[in-house]
Amino acid sequence: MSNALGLEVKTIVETPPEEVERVKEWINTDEYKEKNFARQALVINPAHACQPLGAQLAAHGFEGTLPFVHGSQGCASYYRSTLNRHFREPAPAVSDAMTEDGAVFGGQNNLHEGLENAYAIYKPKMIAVFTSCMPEVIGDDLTAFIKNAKQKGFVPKEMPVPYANTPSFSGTHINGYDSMLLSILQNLTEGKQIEGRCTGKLNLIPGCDFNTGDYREYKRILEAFGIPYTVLADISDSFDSPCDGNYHLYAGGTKLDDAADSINCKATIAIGSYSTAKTFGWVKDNFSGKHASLPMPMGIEKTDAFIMKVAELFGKDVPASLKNERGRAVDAITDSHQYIHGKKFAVYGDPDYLMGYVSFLLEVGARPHHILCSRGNKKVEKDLQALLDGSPFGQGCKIYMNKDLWHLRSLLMTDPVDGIIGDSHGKFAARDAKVPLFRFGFPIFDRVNKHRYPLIGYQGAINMMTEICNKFIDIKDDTCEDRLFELMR
Amino acid sequence: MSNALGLEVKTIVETPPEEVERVKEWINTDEYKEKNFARQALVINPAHACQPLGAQLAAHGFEGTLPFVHGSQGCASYYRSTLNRHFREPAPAVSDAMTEDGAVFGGQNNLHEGLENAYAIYKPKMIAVFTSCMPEVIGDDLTAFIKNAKQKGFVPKEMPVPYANTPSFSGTHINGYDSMLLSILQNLTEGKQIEGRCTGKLNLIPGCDFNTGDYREYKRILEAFGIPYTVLADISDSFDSPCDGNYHLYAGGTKLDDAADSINCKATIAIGSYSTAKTFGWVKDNFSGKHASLPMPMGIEKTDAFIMKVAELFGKDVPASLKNERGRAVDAITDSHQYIHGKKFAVYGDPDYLMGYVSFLLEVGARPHHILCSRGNKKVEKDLQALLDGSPFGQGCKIYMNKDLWHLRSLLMTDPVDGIIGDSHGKFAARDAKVPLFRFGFPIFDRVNKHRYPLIGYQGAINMMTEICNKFIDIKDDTCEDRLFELMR
Amino acid sequence: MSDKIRKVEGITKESTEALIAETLSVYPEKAKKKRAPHLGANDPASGSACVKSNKKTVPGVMSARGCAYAGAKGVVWGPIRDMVHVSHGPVGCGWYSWGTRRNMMSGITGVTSFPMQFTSDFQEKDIVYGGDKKLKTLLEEAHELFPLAKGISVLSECPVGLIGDDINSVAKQSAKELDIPIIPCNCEGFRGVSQSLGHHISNDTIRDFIIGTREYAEPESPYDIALIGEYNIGGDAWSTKPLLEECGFNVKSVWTGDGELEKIAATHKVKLNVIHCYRSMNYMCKVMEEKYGIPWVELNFFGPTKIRNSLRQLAELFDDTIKAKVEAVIAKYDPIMQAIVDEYKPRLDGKKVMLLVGGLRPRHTIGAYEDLGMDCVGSGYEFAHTDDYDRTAPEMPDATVVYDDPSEYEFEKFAAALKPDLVGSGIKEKYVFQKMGVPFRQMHSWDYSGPYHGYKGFEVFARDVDMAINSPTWKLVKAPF
Amino acid sequence: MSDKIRKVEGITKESTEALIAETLSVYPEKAKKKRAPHLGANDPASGSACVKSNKKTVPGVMSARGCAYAGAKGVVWGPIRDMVHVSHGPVGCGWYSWGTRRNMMSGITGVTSFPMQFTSDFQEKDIVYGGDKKLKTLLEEAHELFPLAKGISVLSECPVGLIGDDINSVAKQSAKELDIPIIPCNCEGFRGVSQSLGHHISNDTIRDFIIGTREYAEPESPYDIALIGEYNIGGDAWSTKPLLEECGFNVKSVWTGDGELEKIAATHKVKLNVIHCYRSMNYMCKVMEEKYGIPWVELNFFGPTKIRNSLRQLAELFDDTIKAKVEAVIAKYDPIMQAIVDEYKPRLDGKKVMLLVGGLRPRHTIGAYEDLGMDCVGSGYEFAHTDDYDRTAPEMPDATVVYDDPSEYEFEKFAAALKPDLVGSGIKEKYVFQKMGVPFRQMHSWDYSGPYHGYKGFEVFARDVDMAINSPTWKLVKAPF
Repeated sequence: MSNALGLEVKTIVETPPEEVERVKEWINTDEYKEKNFARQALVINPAHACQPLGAQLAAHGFEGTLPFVHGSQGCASYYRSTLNRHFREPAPAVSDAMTEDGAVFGGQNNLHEGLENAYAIYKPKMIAVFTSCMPEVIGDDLTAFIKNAKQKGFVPKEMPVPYANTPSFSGTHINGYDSMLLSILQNLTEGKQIEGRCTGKLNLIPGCDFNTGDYREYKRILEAFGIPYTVLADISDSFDSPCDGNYHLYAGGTKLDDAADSINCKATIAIGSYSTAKTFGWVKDNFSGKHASLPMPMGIEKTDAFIMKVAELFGKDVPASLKNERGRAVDAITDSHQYIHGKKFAVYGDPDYLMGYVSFLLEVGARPHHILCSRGNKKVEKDLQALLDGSPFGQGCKIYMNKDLWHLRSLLMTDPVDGIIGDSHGKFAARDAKVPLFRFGFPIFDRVNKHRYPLIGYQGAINMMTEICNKFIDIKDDTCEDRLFELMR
Repeated sequence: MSNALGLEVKTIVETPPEEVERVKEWINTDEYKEKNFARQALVINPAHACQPLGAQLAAHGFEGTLPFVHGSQGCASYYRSTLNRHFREPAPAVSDAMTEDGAVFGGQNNLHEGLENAYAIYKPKMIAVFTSCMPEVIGDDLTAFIKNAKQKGFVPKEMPVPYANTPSFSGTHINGYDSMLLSILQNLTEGKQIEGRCTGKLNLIPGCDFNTGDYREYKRILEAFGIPYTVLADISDSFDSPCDGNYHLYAGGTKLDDAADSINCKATIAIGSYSTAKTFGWVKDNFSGKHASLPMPMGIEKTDAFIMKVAELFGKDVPASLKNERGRAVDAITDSHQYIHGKKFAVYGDPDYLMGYVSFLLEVGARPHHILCSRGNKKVEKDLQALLDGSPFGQGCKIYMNKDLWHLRSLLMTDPVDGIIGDSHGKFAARDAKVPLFRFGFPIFDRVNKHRYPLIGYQGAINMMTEICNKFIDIKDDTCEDRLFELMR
Repeated sequence: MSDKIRKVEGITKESTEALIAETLSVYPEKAKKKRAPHLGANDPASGSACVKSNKKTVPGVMSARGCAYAGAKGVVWGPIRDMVHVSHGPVGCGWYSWGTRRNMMSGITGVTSFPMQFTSDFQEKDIVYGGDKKLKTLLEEAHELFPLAKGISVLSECPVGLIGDDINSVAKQSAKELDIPIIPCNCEGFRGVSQSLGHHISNDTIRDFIIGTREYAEPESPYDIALIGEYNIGGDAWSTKPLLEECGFNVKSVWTGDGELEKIAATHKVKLNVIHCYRSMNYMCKVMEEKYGIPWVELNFFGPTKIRNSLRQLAELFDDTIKAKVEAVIAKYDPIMQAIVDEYKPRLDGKKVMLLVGGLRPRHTIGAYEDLGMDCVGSGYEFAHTDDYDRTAPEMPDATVVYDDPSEYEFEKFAAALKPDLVGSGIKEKYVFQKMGVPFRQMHSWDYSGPYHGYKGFEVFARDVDMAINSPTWKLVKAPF
Repeated sequence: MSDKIRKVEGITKESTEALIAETLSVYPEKAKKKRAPHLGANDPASGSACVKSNKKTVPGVMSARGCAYAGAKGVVWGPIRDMVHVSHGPVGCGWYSWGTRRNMMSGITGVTSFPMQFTSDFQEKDIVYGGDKKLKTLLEEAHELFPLAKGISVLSECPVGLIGDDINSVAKQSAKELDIPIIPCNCEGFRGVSQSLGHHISNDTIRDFIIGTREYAEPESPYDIALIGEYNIGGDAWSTKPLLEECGFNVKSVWTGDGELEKIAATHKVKLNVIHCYRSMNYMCKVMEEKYGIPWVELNFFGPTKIRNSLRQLAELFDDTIKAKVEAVIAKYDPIMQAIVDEYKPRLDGKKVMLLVGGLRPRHTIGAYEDLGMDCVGSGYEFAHTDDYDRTAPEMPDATVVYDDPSEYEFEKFAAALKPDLVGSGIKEKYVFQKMGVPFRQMHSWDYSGPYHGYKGFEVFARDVDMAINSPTWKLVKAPF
């Protein structure tokens, strides 16, 4: 029998319950894991987004800056809502709403009309343009388009309109962040280098970090040092702004003048060697002063490294307040080490976060048993392996490069761990594996205020240790027999 | 049949399982609740300790101060271990180890020998003496004893040896705190008032608060104002000291010189009108400048009141950084209000904490349904009732004065709530009632680092809101059907 | 349609038109000219649209709109629980739309239901060499790892169309080889002006590949209906489906909330299609009407007044058995609903709400607010068409502002003037208004709550609206210093 | 007793005595004179105490000791699960000892077991007018609210004795009226010099009010034994009791861990008392020996070496059936224990531990550390007597320092000189050493872990010791700047 379309017509038959049961068990087996890891084409539950998202994050990090998506308006809606959900904050951005015509005529008209309108309505000090798929596929020439826009007066000639090519079919959000940030810095500092001038300031580039608490923590640390600084791409006020009855379209960001003058700095530290690779490469060659690229200062050792680098670059001693803070963090850690010692973790996320999680876990005596990097290169793998090799707690831990959260599920079901560190998307695998998910990183859609608690610095180490240990105690309290339920833990 | 002692000898009979089952159900009934609330003499699971514990806390709040228990050495061991467990920190204190002889001869010899040894071995700058039961029952005259000790040279004449009578059979630890603090201040400031001198400083008395984060938060706020201050009885470094390889017997505390000069202050704020009642009464009459007694600044409204009082006393505007902080806290609260709105809580604890919890819950739209005060007077009840009367969310909420955690259990089983706020001792009732216990207050024996996170100030409001809301979301995630388990919350 | 023309104090045609003019004054001429026809004062008496709609979004103005892919993946296909839905192209589109629409699902994840993100995660080389071969491999892998999936949809993202891949032929070949339905859907984001075209394309795809390919195993009955345009947001379908069953109907399939492919494929056998979200699925109702002679009726399941009217309207199309059951149902729920109204209305009476949602709720929810004593003082759609605005006119009070695809700027300006007690819109707008201290509920996703449909939903809706408006936290917004 | 005299490199009688002298140098003369006899260098060959003990604590020196009440409530009575234990007097003593000793309990809280805090919460007026009447009322209330409690203990706090209350007469009268055992225990904290007198008083009270008042329902057997001085810290008894049962014994009662009043009361019917904590319960062993002719044997359940020796020592007292079973048990566990040693010893070999605990573990745990390759370089007790120190001498290496009721100052000084890799003591000492970066385990409470007794316990002990010493967190203590 066939229907009007020539398609076969069948009677509906329900899948037998025993077959459902069989498959339900099967997907937890080693056999399934092998098939799952044999995948070549299908990606299931990836732990990374696409470049423009990161580009938008970087754009929000500058004063009066309107992120501008050259592409379909749907793209912009996706980036914006993702940031809204993570930060529970506005994420104002526009697009030039390209449609089919773009494929035929190119996107210049959309870009020009978009710039004109955006400038008139939203009165930005800078418009940061980045691309989604369409213009990348059709090959729009943004250099020319923007030059023309200024010539035709759609935006003032003096207004910075940096742009970045951020094709979604290459890299992840961290690369988009890097490209946009680089473009902004190139644009703002162009011609601003002054021979002999030194601002005496430290440029700090926090990297593609979605935790506003981290930004504030960096600043607090530098203030403890008494070192003048410019945080480049400072999203802290942009995505953690007061609720006081007034909405500010541009709630925060690095002052454009400071960013322009950053080229005359005393030193620059770029955090996150993967999400600031291109930017740091350029800064190193173009900014005055000294330059350092450091891993995210997660845990005591990596924070020590950061602190010492700052001290070294500025020839300062580490202030007593930070020494004490370090001591208190170590105290918090030694006080609680027994709750995490030897515990196995699965961790996933962006390479820079991963390096931090792994370093922290190893130094407190936990085992980063499954390390899953959704997208990363050989260098990421080598750096992670070096961390593992440096600790007895790294023995037996394994790195899975370019794998997704459906791979993770197989790992969890066949080689269980005690906890998972990652973003909200891991909650399904965590539920199936019946282990807690520690929501660090990005995105966190299902818990409140997490991005306000720093993960970096000594305070970040306290925060991670506290959350993890208290959760393990929660679990003990929740699941122990009555006779083992007790006042002290 | 009777045994050698003339006692009846019976054969062991096990309680029948159905009888066990019956009683197990019965203790959860309204009938049981009535019997339970009819108790006149028996106290079961009280939520308060005795005076000397609070006295020791106050003593730790001063530079180089050795807490000295005049009484049995067992008492001192109990206070110390309680503080050790809560803070996971040392709590050095000595006792003069009174025994039976004391009942006959009085405790002067013990006190003298104790002072001599303590001074020689532990080299304190001040010895703060407080009493446990024995000397209080036998009526030791500490004024005379200490005078004699100095005359006989057991301790230098110039060394401050304040003392407080802190009988365990009256009041609770908060009263012991108050008495010891008063005695220390009286002792240190004696003769230090200088006509016409004004230090320009604010004295802040945080009250009997066992959260070191709160002390640091007060100081941070005052620093944001740029107001010079002396925190009187500052335990923050005493009970949150660095782990850096060195043990310091006296790790923190208010400088004795600052405490002595506090009498010449510009203003004094005493936090916690119940735990600093006596102290504030005396300060008001004896310290220069202005004086204010304020509730613990928990939640936005009470923090506003604190901030405004500081601003008023010093004729300063509220600094922008605090305004922004307030806005961010309100943002954190409005962002998450839906997770707590209308939720019912049982709360218990010391009166000052209770006032804070209730005020916070009401302002975020939750209901402090059962308010249980382990020990408090009519004023406490009146003040709590006034809070309830001021909000629609206070309707139907009830205050239980001078009740214990076994009463609480009956309330929870017969009139359930969504969550409990209190100390670790509530965990048994919480488990029986199958609701989460939010561990604020004192003591917290079974979770780590809680005392490092402030409950007061705007940051404290974020902390409480975050912990509570995320726990409710945890519960939803943990208990919902598969079909209702989702990425966003 | 509402009984009479309602007015809101202070709102007149003049005031609204002045507000619109004032709002547009900042725009460049060209943009102003484009935007002006999309903003208007409602004329309920006319019963027709006061604005233009379904036009290209003006570049650069911060629209809330999504794209065709969003309409296809997020709205129509995503909710079908027993299919693997492949976001074909780069990683982002699928990632952003993963788990964010709250179309709830039964079943066992990865076994019988698939609320996961499946993507071909295009790389540079796929753009250069084309992705058809990868797609073929991917389909085999999906079938091997998820053997109980009843079918696979392939949802094209922008590059697929731009580089000229032929997913239709891959789908056809693989469907044959794997012996399961594989549905290619050319819903590239650049097509059309909004989500709306994605709905239409998806409807057409259902028409071309699905409808009529299955038949129900159980015998037909005169009370067989399908529930169309019900996406089970926050569990809506778990409120409406049982309600219709309580009224005596057999709900043979739900399009597409918690949907099952084969039941959808057999929908040509029902006696009536009941449509809730007209915008996204009227196409297939019309197809089924034309091709299989199935009548359809458009209902509203928000709030007791609209539910009552809807159920009676539905009963009119059936026999006395149904009519009696429907009256029994109404009689059962009326007092329950009244109790809810009695609880919340005292705290909500006279409060004003402004809406900006998708293609249904800007009109359908008005009655529910009115049940609670509230007035809707402004409403608009992201991606509606004229027929939607026609239907909106009688629902809104006289002269209130209507906005089509408004920019965030326009929406803010209108709100600043109208001072609503509640704004109901999407996540992109939520925190803008909350910063201003204006209570807000997400009306796409029920703000992580729900259901809002049906009697069961009204209780939740009323509670949430009360919570939003009467939370004491708003009193904290203004500092006393 | 150990096989041979062990030495620790660098420790000699001279070095230890110099250390002691140096430590005491800061003390005032009187205190120095008092303290000196309590500190000594071990002489294992002598087999006898090298220090004085059980003397009054020197005032003002920061002792770790508790009081008689603590010994009675915390140690002896508290663990009996089916009794209500009333802390009679002010609120504090009961509150501080509530749930802090980790004597684990079976049963249903508030129904069949009572790990709660019961207090008469004395107020000023109770001091003035006496608390006997309150006590009487309280006992009635307890009986009414906890009808399944098998008895009530009344544990006096300091004021009770000082004001001259007569709890014995109240208890007697109420016991009659309520028809349950009510045991008055005059364990006021001011009595004696430490917890130790509390143990003794409690033992005497058991002798006077409990022992011999019950008989087991089931028939006697030659393998009936009681386990004495096992308090089930961290579940110890749930390791040792099954182990003894596996060896063929009927463990008729445990004193008093997870204890049951009536089974304890019938213990005069067993064939042998096996005692673990000699200090706290030797009194009742001796009473039962004298009065009922029950022999007793002192064993050590820490670490495989001591367990093996202990089980064989026990088997020697019984027939071949038991001997065979014991050998089977040893054969079964030896390889399991060896595996544990093989796992941890490589990381622990040669590490040094210092101990300061209560009345048993400063000697009993030494073998367990040695099983892991560790040396005990200093040990001492809070409240031991000469017979404890006699038993300690052969367990410790030659010339190592022994300290009785040391002040925290002394303990710190010794540790600073001896540089142990681990300190095992109580909560009051824990954070002092951790601040110094010295790994620490609470050896009263097993640091919220356990059990440490028996074979099951050794696995936990070994893991914990390894965790403490080899946690990488200690490497973080010293800042690199």
